Amino acid sequence: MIYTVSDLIKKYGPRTVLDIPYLEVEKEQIYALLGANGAGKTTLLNILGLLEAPTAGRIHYCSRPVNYAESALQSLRKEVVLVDQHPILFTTTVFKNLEFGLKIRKINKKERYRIIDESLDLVGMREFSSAPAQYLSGGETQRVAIARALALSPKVFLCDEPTSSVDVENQNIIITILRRINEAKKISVLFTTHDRSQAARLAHHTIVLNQGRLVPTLYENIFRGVLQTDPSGQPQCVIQDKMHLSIGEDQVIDKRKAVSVFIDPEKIAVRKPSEDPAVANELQGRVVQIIEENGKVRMVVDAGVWVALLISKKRYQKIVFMVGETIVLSIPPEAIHLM
Amino acid sequence: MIYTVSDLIKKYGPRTVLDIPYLEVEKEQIYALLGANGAGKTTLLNILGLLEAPTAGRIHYCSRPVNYAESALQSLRKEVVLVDQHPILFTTTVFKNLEFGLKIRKINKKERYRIIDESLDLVGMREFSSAPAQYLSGGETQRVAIARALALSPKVFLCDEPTSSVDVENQNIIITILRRINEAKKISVLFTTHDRSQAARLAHHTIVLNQGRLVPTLYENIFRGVLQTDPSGQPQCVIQDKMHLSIGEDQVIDKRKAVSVFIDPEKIAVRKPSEDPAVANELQGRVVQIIEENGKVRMVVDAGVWVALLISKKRYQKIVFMVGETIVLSIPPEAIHLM
Amino acid sequence: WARYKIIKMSTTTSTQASGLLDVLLPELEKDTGITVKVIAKGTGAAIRDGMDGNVDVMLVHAREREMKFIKQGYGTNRYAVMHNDFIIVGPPADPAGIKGNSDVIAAFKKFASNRARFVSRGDDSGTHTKEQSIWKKTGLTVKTNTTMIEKKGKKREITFIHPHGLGNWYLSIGQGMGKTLTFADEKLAYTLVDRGTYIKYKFGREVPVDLEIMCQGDPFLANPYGVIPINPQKHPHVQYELAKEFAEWLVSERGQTIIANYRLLGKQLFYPDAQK
Amino acid sequence: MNLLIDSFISAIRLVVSMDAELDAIVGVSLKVSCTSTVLAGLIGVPLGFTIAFSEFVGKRMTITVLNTLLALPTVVIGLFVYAFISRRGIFGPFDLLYTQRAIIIGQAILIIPVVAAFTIAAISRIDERYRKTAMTLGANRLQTAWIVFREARFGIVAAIVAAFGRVISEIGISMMLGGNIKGFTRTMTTAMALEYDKGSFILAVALGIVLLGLSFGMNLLFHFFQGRVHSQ
Amino acid sequence: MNLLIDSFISAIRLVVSMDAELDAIVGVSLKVSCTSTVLAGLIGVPLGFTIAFSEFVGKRMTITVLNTLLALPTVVIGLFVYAFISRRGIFGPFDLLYTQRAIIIGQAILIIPVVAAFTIAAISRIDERYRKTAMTLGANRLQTAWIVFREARFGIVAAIVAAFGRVISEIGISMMLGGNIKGFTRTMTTAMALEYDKGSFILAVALGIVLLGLSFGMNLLFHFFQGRVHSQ
Ligand SMILES: Nc1ncnc2c1ncn2[C@@H]1O[C@H](COP(=O)(O)OP(=O)(O)OP(=O)(O)O)[C@@H](O)[C@H]1O
Ligand SMILES: Nc1ncnc2c1ncn2[C@@H]1O[C@H](COP(=O)(O)OP(=O)(O)OP(=O)(O)O)[C@@H](O)[C@H]1O
Ligand SMILES: [Mg+2]
Ligand SMILES: [Mg+2]
Repeated sequence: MIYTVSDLIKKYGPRTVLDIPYLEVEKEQIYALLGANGAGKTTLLNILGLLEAPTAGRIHYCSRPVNYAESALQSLRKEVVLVDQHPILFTTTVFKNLEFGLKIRKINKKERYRIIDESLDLVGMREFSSAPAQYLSGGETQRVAIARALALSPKVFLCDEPTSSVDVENQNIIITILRRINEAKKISVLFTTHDRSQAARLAHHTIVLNQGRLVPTLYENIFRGVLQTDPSGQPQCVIQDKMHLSIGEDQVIDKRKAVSVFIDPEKIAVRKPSEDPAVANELQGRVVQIIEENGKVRMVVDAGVWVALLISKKRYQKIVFMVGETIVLSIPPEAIHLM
Repeated sequence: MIYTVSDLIKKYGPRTVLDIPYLEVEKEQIYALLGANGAGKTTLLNILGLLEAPTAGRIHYCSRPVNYAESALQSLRKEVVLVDQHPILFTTTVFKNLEFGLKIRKINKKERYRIIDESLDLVGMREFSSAPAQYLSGGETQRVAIARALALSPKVFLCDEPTSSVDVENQNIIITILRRINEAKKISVLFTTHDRSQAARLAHHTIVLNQGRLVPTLYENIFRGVLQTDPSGQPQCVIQDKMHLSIGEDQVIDKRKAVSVFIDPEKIAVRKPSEDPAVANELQGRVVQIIEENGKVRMVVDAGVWVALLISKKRYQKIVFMVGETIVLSIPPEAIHLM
Repeated sequence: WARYKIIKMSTTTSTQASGLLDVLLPELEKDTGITVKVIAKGTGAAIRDGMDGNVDVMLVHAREREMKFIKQGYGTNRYAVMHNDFIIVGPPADPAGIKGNSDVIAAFKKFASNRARFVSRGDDSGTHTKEQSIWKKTGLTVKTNTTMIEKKGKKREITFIHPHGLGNWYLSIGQGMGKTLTFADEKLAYTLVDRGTYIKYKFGREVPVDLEIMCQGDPFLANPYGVIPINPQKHPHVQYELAKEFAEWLVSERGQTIIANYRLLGKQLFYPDAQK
Repeated sequence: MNLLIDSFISAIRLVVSMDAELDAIVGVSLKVSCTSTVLAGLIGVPLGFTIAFSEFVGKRMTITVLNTLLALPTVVIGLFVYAFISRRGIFGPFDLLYTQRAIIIGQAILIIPVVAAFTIAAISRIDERYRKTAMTLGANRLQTAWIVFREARFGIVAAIVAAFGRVISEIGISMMLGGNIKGFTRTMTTAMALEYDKGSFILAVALGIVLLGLSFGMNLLFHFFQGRVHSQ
Repeated sequence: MNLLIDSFISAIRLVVSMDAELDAIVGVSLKVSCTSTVLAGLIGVPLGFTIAFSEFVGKRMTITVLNTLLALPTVVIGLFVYAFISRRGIFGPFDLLYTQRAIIIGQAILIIPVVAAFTIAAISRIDERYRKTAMTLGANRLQTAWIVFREARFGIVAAIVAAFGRVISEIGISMMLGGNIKGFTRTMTTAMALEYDKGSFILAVALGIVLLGLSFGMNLLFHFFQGRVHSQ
């Protein structure tokens, strides 16, 4: 285990933004950290990056409890490096930005130059080596920040939305780099993202946070909905005025009208349209995307709202769903979670 | 026309970052602005947002030439509002951030309160109304910045990567909002993104920038490649050590070894595998994604590198390509552009 | 009008510091209704205020410069008000061996021959003027220091003299009397001081200076004070009438009595000059 | 050490007895220093903003000149103003010399460069995006400046506090232009200088302690003001 | 106005003739002021950093006290130091009084609060992420401080420049602790004060102009230094 987190609580003022009873992060693996805005992803990375102390709880790093005395942290921080969500470059050249961490590690000049050139090459920013860092564009900045962290060959590499403003060409490159350093140099990687297909492509494990808590759900099909009762008095959840879903009485916990709804993509059933009349929670929609994902197939259906669902490869191959086709989804009440 | 740009040049020091001979932006339309990092997207938005003057060239806004005297700009800026790539909120409450622009427009208190509540509701940040803005998370900040701009009901709405750090639920909401304000309030929208499917979903028109110039290409299948000669002396382009593509002699303009390669997705031919021996530039790969897009079908094939291609719906339906299947791509030299 | 009988007077810091004005001016106000705003500065600056017409009357102790002031037409006439005297003070050990001798010139010669540390005010004040004239009288070789300045297009020279040994045993510090005295005390040096300041620093403080009187009583050490109303012909705005009334009150029976009766820490400081 | 203890006791005694004279002196000091600080703030802050926000040839040279003016000695300012307002000067007829106004003018000249230079320093580190954001939201120059001011207020308030400290502790100008006239232009510092001249060191330091107390009070006010702005 | 023109010409004459005396005075001024500025920088900047970077109860109060010390009058500092180094004080045996060292000590005390307070103000606006980034790259406290220092250097240099301006134009401390001894501790300002007391206003202002020229020169040096750092 590279990290073992127990009873972690982080509060800002009265608000608890993280509450994690137990979490293990294995060595030499790639983790994706998903979650809505404000779920606490950045906060968790800051804590794992040993840059912020938790309000309560224990963290073990490499099986040793972390001591939050500044002096004790300094040596650990040399092994763990974090790339910020909106990284900041020092007001100097790109080259010197990369040199800083290497100088600190007392790496000799020749070696330093070699590493810097190599790292900038990786992210395709070598020609900017002597450019003043403060004028770089958003994506250029992000790439330099990644190179700056990579140059240090850390044991743990924490990345907060590493590709959020990176262009398509370089997104792929960065993903490749992350996979490569993980495989070749056995660096543990933990990154956050809002792009779940990226997470699926790259990560061995996925952690999803919701309002500071670990949740076992997948990070998609999350909608804002409104609770109502339908004409027959049945509770109903309306999503974006377009999708009406009946829900179980027991799910209406309190009378909040606006809720977040998660529809479990693995529990949605799908079939070709037939003459049968539509029953409750059956929707028609058009297939807009079909994507292979970890041995399963992910279909996105435009049913007024875009809904994703996961089916087995077998079923996909058997029924032969095609993009552009109209199909029928049925969403059983147990697939619907109000959050 | 909301904007007519002619002979626009923007230089930073000796470097020309924008060079646009002519560009028209139509009223009441949604434009997506695509391009690699450093292509000049942000710079162009700043110029269209009347926040920066071009080094040379003319810009007409609503058919009147823009006068770059500060006093003349002020009234125009009330109609055009730009949301930054990494927006900054004033160090005060979220509420006051939204109130600032409304106060400037001398909107009375009651109306102001109504608009603020409404705008925050749109982006799902109402409960943060009295929170100090400087402590918001990345995505929360971005959403508040969008609300702050929306509250002003501008004529032109410029957004620099509006959803880059926004979570999935809110990405959809923001896209819906942009479409809605365009339709209902006839607001012209111009946004940048690296997510081409988002661009395809939302925009009426797409503008692609490459190194400061408008290019007619699509914004995908852009790879970093290395030029070599194969054993037979034929020039060859190697992409990520995995894909070897023969290219025409004439394409080797100069002896640069590292190049950016664009493979036109519309010119890639695809067929089911057969017993025929592989000829030059024929690759085998697995279909990983099939996506419906503007009446065509976009397939992403993992041929060592992920390559996208566009085929007509007819051909797709005729041959029935399935996700997970192995197929053969052939990339004719004319589909390969070195940039 | 009575409420507005206010005049401004420039004077030297030592006059203000002696405390006499604090006794004198309230009596004046009672008698004549005149309020005096006192502006205390170095002698040179105080005279400058008179020349520039920034004050209505001037009370200083530098007779030659006062006469010149009148000659140049800045003042109407000089009223001799009072005098006190200068004394030479020094460390109790008396390294130059001058104690008890009233001959200042001899004492100064001994400073030079013994290279005994002497602190000069060096600020062109009344005291400094007096000191320079004593050095001249000793017949020792003195050095002249000259600075050229520009004034209304003409070059003008400013000079001051000092004995040899400047910076060595002769320290020119360019400060007020009180500071000069503490300086001498710190450095255990001799200095020329007016009696009023010495009394204050010797008897008026919790930590008195160690310096003792070494030489006093030489008639040459008298320090006369004069009051001069500013000439209204030069500066029409000055309150000449009030200034004159003030000056005349000072030299009147009443004013002179108050001066004669003023005691600083039980010691008489000023001797009236106007009583015939 | 005795000096300090004695002075401290005297200072307390002074304050407790609070005689009319001390009252007057404190009043003059506060009035003069506050007025000149406000004046310098009203001139120096906009001046700093103007310089920081404009792009012109010789901008950095202007800042260097401004920095040079931080070394303007009080004697020079005193004499300079004196030359104008002395009876022979062009403003002679206004009879300004040896009034509180004269001190205020001189002190304001002393600290305008301080306020302006530190305003520039404070603004120069404020993220350019604040300005850009204000502009795109439709703010005019003044409203944009206000936004930047809000963000830079910690630095600007520090400049004002420093300027206030400078003038309330300043002697040369008060002495030369005010004349240390008892009851009119005698300030804490000129009174201290006088006591010092008289050899009453203890009283001088006692006055200094009172002055510091006063300045502490002013700073507490600033502190709370800043706190309030902060929490907004 | 005459005063100014005359002074200007005299100033030029002074500089052109460059007599030994002026030479000595300028030398003393520069030496003393530069030394005390460097000293104050070496103490004040780290002090400011320490306060700004540490989280402790009463931090804001400490800053308020520091701000109060900006109003420390030179007379008080002069007397305070005097009490220690006078013949009767505890440091009496070192014979410091009326030496350049005494001035340096006093002046450093005067400006340490200035440097510290403005260092704090300068750092407080530096984006927290610079510190965080330095830390995650493995920097220790000193290296982290260096990064923040680099980013805040404009403000900190402004503080140092202001501090230098303050001491080179300061009179009280030089006078009281240096003693204005001709040829030893006479500085530009004490010389000016002396000329003023003598009534030689022209010479006083002439010296002031020379002083400003000098300070301009120092600022040009700073300017180029900053320019170099900037362009790195
Ligand atoms: N210093 C702070 N003071 C108060 N609240 C804070 C502070 N930092 C973060 N928060 C709050 O804590 C919550 C979690 O923040 P965090 O930055 O971890 O979210 P996140 O998951 O990274 O979100 P995003 O996807 O938007 O980046 C947010 O609601 C944020 O407003
Ligand atoms: N002020 C500046 N000085 C010098 N160069 C600049 C400045 N601003 C931008 N540039 C350069 O101009 C180019 C275009 O920048 P711009 O921010 O417009 O890119 P972009 O298309 O928005 O990229 P990204 O996708 O990374 O946001 C970049 O290479 C950048 O380094
Ligand atoms: Mg985050
Ligand atoms: Mg950009």
